[in-house]
Amino acid sequence: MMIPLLLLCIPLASAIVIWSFPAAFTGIFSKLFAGTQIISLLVIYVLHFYASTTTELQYDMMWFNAMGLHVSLLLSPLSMLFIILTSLVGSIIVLSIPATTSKHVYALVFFMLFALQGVFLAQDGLLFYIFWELALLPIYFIGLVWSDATRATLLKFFVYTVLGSLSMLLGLIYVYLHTDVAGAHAWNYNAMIQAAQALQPQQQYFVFWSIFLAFAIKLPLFPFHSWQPATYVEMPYYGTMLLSGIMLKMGVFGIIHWLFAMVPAAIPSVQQPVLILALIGILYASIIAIQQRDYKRLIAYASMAHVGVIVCGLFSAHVQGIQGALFQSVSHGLTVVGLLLVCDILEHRFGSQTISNLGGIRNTHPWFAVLFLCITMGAVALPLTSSFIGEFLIFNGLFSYSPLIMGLAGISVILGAVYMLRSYQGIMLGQHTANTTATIPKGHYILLTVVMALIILLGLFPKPINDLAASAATTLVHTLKPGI
Amino acid sequence: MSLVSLIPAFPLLGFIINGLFGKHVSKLTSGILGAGSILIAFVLALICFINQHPGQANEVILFPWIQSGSMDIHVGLLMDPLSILFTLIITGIGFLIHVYSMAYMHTDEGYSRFFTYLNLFVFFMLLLVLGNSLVLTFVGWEGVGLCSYLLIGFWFTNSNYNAAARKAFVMNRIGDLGFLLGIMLVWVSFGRLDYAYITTHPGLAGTDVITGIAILIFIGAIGKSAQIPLYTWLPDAMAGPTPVSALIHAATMVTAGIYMVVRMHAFYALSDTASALVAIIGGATALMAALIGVLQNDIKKILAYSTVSQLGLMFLGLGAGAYTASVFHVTTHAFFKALLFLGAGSVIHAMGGEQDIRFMGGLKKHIRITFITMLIGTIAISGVPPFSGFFSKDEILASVYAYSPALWLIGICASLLTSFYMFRMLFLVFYDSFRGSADQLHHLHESPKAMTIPLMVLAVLSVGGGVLGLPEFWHMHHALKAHLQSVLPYASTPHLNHSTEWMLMVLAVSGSLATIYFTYMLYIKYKVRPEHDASRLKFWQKLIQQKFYVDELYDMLFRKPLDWCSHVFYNTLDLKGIHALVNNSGKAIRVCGSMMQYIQNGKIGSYLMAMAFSIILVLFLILVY
Amino acid sequence: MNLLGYSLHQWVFGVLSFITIVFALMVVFSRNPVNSVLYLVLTFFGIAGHYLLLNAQFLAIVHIAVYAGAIMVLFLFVIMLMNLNADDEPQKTMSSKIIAGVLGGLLLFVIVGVLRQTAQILPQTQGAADIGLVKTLGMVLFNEFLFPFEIISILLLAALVGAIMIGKRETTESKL
Amino acid sequence: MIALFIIIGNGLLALLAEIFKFQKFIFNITFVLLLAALASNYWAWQHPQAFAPFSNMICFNMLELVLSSLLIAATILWLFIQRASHNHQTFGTDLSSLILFALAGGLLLTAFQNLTTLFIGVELLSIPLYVLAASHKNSADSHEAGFKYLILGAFASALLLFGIALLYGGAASFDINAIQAYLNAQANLPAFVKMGMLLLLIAFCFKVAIAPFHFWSPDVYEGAPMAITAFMSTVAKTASFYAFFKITMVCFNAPHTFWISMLMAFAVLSLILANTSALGQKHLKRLFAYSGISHSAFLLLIIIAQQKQALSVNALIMYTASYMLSGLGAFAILVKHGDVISDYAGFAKRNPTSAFSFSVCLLSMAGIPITAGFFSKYMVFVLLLSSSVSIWVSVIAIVAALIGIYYYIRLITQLYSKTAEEPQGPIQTDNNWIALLCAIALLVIGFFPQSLGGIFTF
Repeated sequence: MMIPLLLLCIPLASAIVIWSFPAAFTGIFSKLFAGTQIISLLVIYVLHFYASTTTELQYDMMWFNAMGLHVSLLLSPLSMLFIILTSLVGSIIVLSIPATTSKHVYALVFFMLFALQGVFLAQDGLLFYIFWELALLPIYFIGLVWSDATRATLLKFFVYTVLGSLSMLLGLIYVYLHTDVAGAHAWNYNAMIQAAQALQPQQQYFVFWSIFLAFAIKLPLFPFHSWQPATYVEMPYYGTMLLSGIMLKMGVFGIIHWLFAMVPAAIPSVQQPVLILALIGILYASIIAIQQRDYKRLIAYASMAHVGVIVCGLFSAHVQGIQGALFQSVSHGLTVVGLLLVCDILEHRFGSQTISNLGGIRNTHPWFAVLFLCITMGAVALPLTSSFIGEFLIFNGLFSYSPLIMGLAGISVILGAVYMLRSYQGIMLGQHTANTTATIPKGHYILLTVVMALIILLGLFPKPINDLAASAATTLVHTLKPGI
Repeated sequence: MSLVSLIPAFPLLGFIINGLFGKHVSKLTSGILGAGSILIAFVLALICFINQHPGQANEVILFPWIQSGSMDIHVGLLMDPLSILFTLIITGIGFLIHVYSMAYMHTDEGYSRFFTYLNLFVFFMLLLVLGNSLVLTFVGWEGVGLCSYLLIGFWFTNSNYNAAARKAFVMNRIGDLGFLLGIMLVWVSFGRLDYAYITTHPGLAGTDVITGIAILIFIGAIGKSAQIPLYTWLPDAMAGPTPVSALIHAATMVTAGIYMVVRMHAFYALSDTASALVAIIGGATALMAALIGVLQNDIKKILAYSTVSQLGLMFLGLGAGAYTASVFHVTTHAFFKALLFLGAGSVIHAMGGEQDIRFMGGLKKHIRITFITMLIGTIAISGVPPFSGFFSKDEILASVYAYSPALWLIGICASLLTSFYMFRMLFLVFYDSFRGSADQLHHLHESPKAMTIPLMVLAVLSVGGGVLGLPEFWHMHHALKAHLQSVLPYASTPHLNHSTEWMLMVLAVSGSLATIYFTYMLYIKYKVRPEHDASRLKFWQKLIQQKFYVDELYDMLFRKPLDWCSHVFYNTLDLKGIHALVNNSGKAIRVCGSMMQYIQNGKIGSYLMAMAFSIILVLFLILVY
Repeated sequence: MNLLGYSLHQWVFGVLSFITIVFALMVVFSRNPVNSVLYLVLTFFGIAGHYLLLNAQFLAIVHIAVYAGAIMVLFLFVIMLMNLNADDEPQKTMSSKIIAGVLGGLLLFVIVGVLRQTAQILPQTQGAADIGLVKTLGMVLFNEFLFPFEIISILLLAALVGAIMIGKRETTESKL
Repeated sequence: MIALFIIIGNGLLALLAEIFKFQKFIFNITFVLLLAALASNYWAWQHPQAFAPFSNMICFNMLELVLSSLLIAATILWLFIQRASHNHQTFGTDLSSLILFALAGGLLLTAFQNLTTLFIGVELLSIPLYVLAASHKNSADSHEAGFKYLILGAFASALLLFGIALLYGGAASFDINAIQAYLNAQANLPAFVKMGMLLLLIAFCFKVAIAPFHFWSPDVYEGAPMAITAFMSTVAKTASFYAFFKITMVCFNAPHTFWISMLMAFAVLSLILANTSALGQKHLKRLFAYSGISHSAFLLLIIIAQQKQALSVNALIMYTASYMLSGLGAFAILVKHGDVISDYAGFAKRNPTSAFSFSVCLLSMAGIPITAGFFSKYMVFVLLLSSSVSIWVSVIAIVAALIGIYYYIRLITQLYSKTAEEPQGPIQTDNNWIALLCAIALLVIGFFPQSLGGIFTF
């Protein structure tokens, strides 16, 4: 009963404590709370296996009676998967923030983790929406106050994302108004699913597209990506980590948990357009990434390509595809955080994140090179890294849907190798040495090592994550294709 | 049987220990660690081999890996005659390479790193051949790609080397995509991915699917085994430490493609289309690479093209259905090509890094052991009896003749060209007088024991390797065939009558000898020397020397358009298209807003008018409706 | 008594209306403000005549007393005191005049169009004969409409305070 | 009802202050009396009366009590804004009495049962505001504002009166229930009654600044003194809206709903026009004028989607409460720091607390969770989508909300922008507590939406 609530309270309490104590305590507290986050994650991971009934994983409280709104949380396997991602990546992010940063940043990051966990736990339509929007505010303020991001970029980011959210709100309300629980409308997940599934096909399309827009923008799916590169580049790297590591997974989660569950009947007919969009996005972003000079921008486009692959997996509507997409969500979170950590080191220790200004770092920092290479290999989905498992499953699912689309999407495997290796070579290898005196803080080494270890460990033993993904995907596929 | 699982475990252990602590221990320790782990693996493989009943397969499941729906992939090792053979080659040759490198790399500061990479390479290679399912093979498949990337770019300060490394990786990846698609197709049509099932039940799928799977897997093999059109990375891969990594690419890793086709031979045996494709591509590659090899001046490049050509020959054999023969050629090729590469390394070592044969000559006096061993290797590759190459090559060509005489002609041409350029290399390097600088002459010396002993071992193997597969029509025991019989249930041996076989053999041998004589006349008697000045080359010479401009063609066809696309997509489509669209839609709204300001002009009169007009409109509408 | 098919009552109404409208137009069209105000007074008289026709004598008297008497005199004072009678008002442009004319015409057209149907549908609620008497009015005001009546006093007070506030000479710095 | 008398009495008392020299206490007296008015409302809530006093001219039922309490509470908050803008000088007696009379007018607008009361309420609310808009003696802008407001307001009053007269012509009564009964009884309404209804509604559209009758509001808001603008844009507009709501919900509701399409057109026009116009503004008062028009349009959508009474009423309460709170919070900042947007660059560095409060108010206006503004917008959308109104209206409303979010967020971006030089002067910690209070209230309502959004469950 208290488990999901606990998950929400820990980051929130962390945020509040850090906020209210003087800045001198921030360093200790942030480490402490990041640790707490991880430990509680472990405890909850173990507990959720032993939870004898699902009620122990549930929390429900009336909130806004007049609108049938509850604070309703549920720790499903799917949520667990994303909670793991959030806690893990979130803790890494917290630990990577330089100690000189304002305490407000720490508090905002924790607050964001709170909102993200809320998104993944919410079992009430509007609550989901509220957390969804809440997650936007901290990152916006981080960008606004503690970064060099231009106003135009931030505004575009915010407004564009909210455009999606509002559209989603429209769709959600539409479904809500078709619910009927004892004569009244309810935001309850099951009620909404029932109501949505009973809609006419035409209505289902409306619901699908209006809600999907939010996810498409958040992910971002081509052609809704125009907020992304600039935002990624201009945000401080921990902001970008939050954005790409966790936040865009909200879209994945939303598609699976809400969209697929609500309008499964509409999926077969929207599958193809979405897949084609995703496919275009994959190739488009991959090709653009090849010529990027700014490493962070390259990561932005690479991330877009990877997300395209994830979407392909989801919309293959096939058990392997969905499972792979879920697994890849976690894996992408780890890889991208690793890459951004590297990016941070490049920018703040070596003075630039422009590839042409760098080079030869391997000469002076061999261990860094090893870590960087491992993470790069994770990004190109080399076997024995976690991304391989995800991509393999996704491609399997996609192949079952359409070998042609899979073949085309598979080109990203080649293009990915092209741009990742090009950039790695430009930054790390070669004669010319950029800034030999640079030192890389120990903390970053540790974090990078942890990320690398996780990437490889998950590649070798994907079971803990994969089981969660499998149970979520199997349930979902039953909804999508009753009778299988 | 857990012994099998220990075979790849030791190289992995060596990799981890060397990777983590290699820098902190002495070079000798690091080298011993590296070589020792491979030796143990070799010994283990030998024990497995001896213990194994003929024709039996052993599958060891280690742990569950990827589970999804009905997909349940376990990490497991499959020890059957085919994989044990490859395991022995890999660990055996691998061990020799390790020993050789202990001396060769002695002065290099990346010593322990080198052994780390080598061990990792062996690990992945073992995983490739021992993996019990397509996916696990794919892991090894990509893993060796990674190692080749690391080894080619071993000297990472040189950006040309890095580019070559990247090229190898990317080209391999193109093949890998085909492989991956093949795996998917297998999964979709069989619902399983383990060899034990799919190689014994290929008939469950339709002919089209079988052809599809065979071709897709072959695309993977094209990439890994450097066949047309994905062969260009292999000559470039010679950038790696001389000649060890080159050897890895040439003698070991590239045979993965052969392994794969043999492993999946059921599909090729059942699909004529796929077999024909394999044969044609193999033949074309064999001929083209041999042609290019004729006018190369870099000792390693010559060997690289020779490798490509030999691999082509093997694929030709595979296409013709001569699986055993091709595996046989893989084995003998591993012996003599390893020998040649290591010998070339020894030459380069002696020459202080010089690789251009135009600056060599008369080395036989100075580096005697190297000379003799390389001579053996050259004879072996040229197919002169009774050296090992003769047997394997002859077996392939005989099968090809049975399959298609036209392809046989191509094969024999490639084979004769091989003799030509190999002996050309030999004569230019070891005979006549020294053409290098005085400094180099002074420096010339034989390599240390650690390098020559592997050479000698390999020389012995190159000479005697033929016993593994003595021709059956000589009424002798074809050991390899007997060994592999159980894993090649779908293979059907073409039947030629003995006289034809005799004729083919005589033709090949006499042709080879004639070529050697011709080469001798050309380079020893008439002292023809390779042209230094490229402008004086005839057109066809230039064409060959420039490798038919294939690299340039690829540049023009793929790399440049891709870069151009990247620019255009980013600058035009993305920035001026999609971003601008979004930004301008915001601006447009703003402009709308400022247009509205014309009514809001601060004059009561116009406000009143606007309001009156609205009221009139509204009232008018109630009048009408 | 009928003349040309219309009752006397209707004749009186017609003539009165015509005069009122003419005077109202004169208010608008005359150039001199003083003339305008005087025409306005006449217009008020016309309207008072209508009240009489409606049997609302008290209202007619009040109307004349308040509007024609008090307010108009105030207007005249203001105009004369501030010497506004000069013909110096900025001229409207032709286009604005045309637009105003067209709009006015349209408004008239629409309102007439709407009210045209009235005669047929309007329930002929004939008020009592004493409806316009002070007594009746008083009864209604102090019974049914007591509350609005009282509140109007507050309204007037507010207007008064406002007028004072606007008119008051500012002694100190602006407080607002 | 007692509250109304207390307020009127308070207004009269204020007039006496100058004579009896207790101007110093007038602020405190007003404060206390307004609290007393609130208390009386609470008492009335606890002791509901069944009878309609004054021949059913006004009535204070549950709804009216809640709405009037909101107005009174907002006025209390406003008092502090006014005082802050005064730099703690004496509280003008005429000003306070006028405001109190206006508030009384507002209360009448919530409580009217009769069109006469309605008209008097409108005038009682408007006339003090005409004066107050012009009350900045030294400012030509202020005079212009007052004048414009007066002229245009008179036009609206004329429309209102004309409308009432036409309605009377049909229904022969001023009583809204009687009119409703008359409208119900008619199968086909005569054109002039329709016209009367429309003119009445148009007059209200003018009062709450709905396009195309909104022209006065940017000009008047800009010219009027800051505190008066605050009052106009919050209390006055809300009070007018309550009347608007009541007329449509009680009097004009089914079966004759032809006017809905007119209001829908106006609402859509307002949404587009107000939000696009707001984009280019450089002055906050004008910006808030346009944002106010947009909010009016959203409120109008509640009327348009008149389906479920309880929900509509709750939405009305929620929306107006959050609108008034956020408006007052914003104006509390504005009275101290001016209305030039560019002056607010880097505001957060100088005034962290105020910037926070301002941001919360803006976020609430934008409708971002978890402020009260979110729930109010949300309720509007629920109403709209559950009604028979075309879904495109909702889509337009969504787009309009988005544009709104753009300029609110841009404003926040301005507050927190880094481009400004180092903070001029020391960091102010004077805590604009009114703004803070509003911000906290918005958040609290956001956390407990049931408190306002679930009062009625008819």
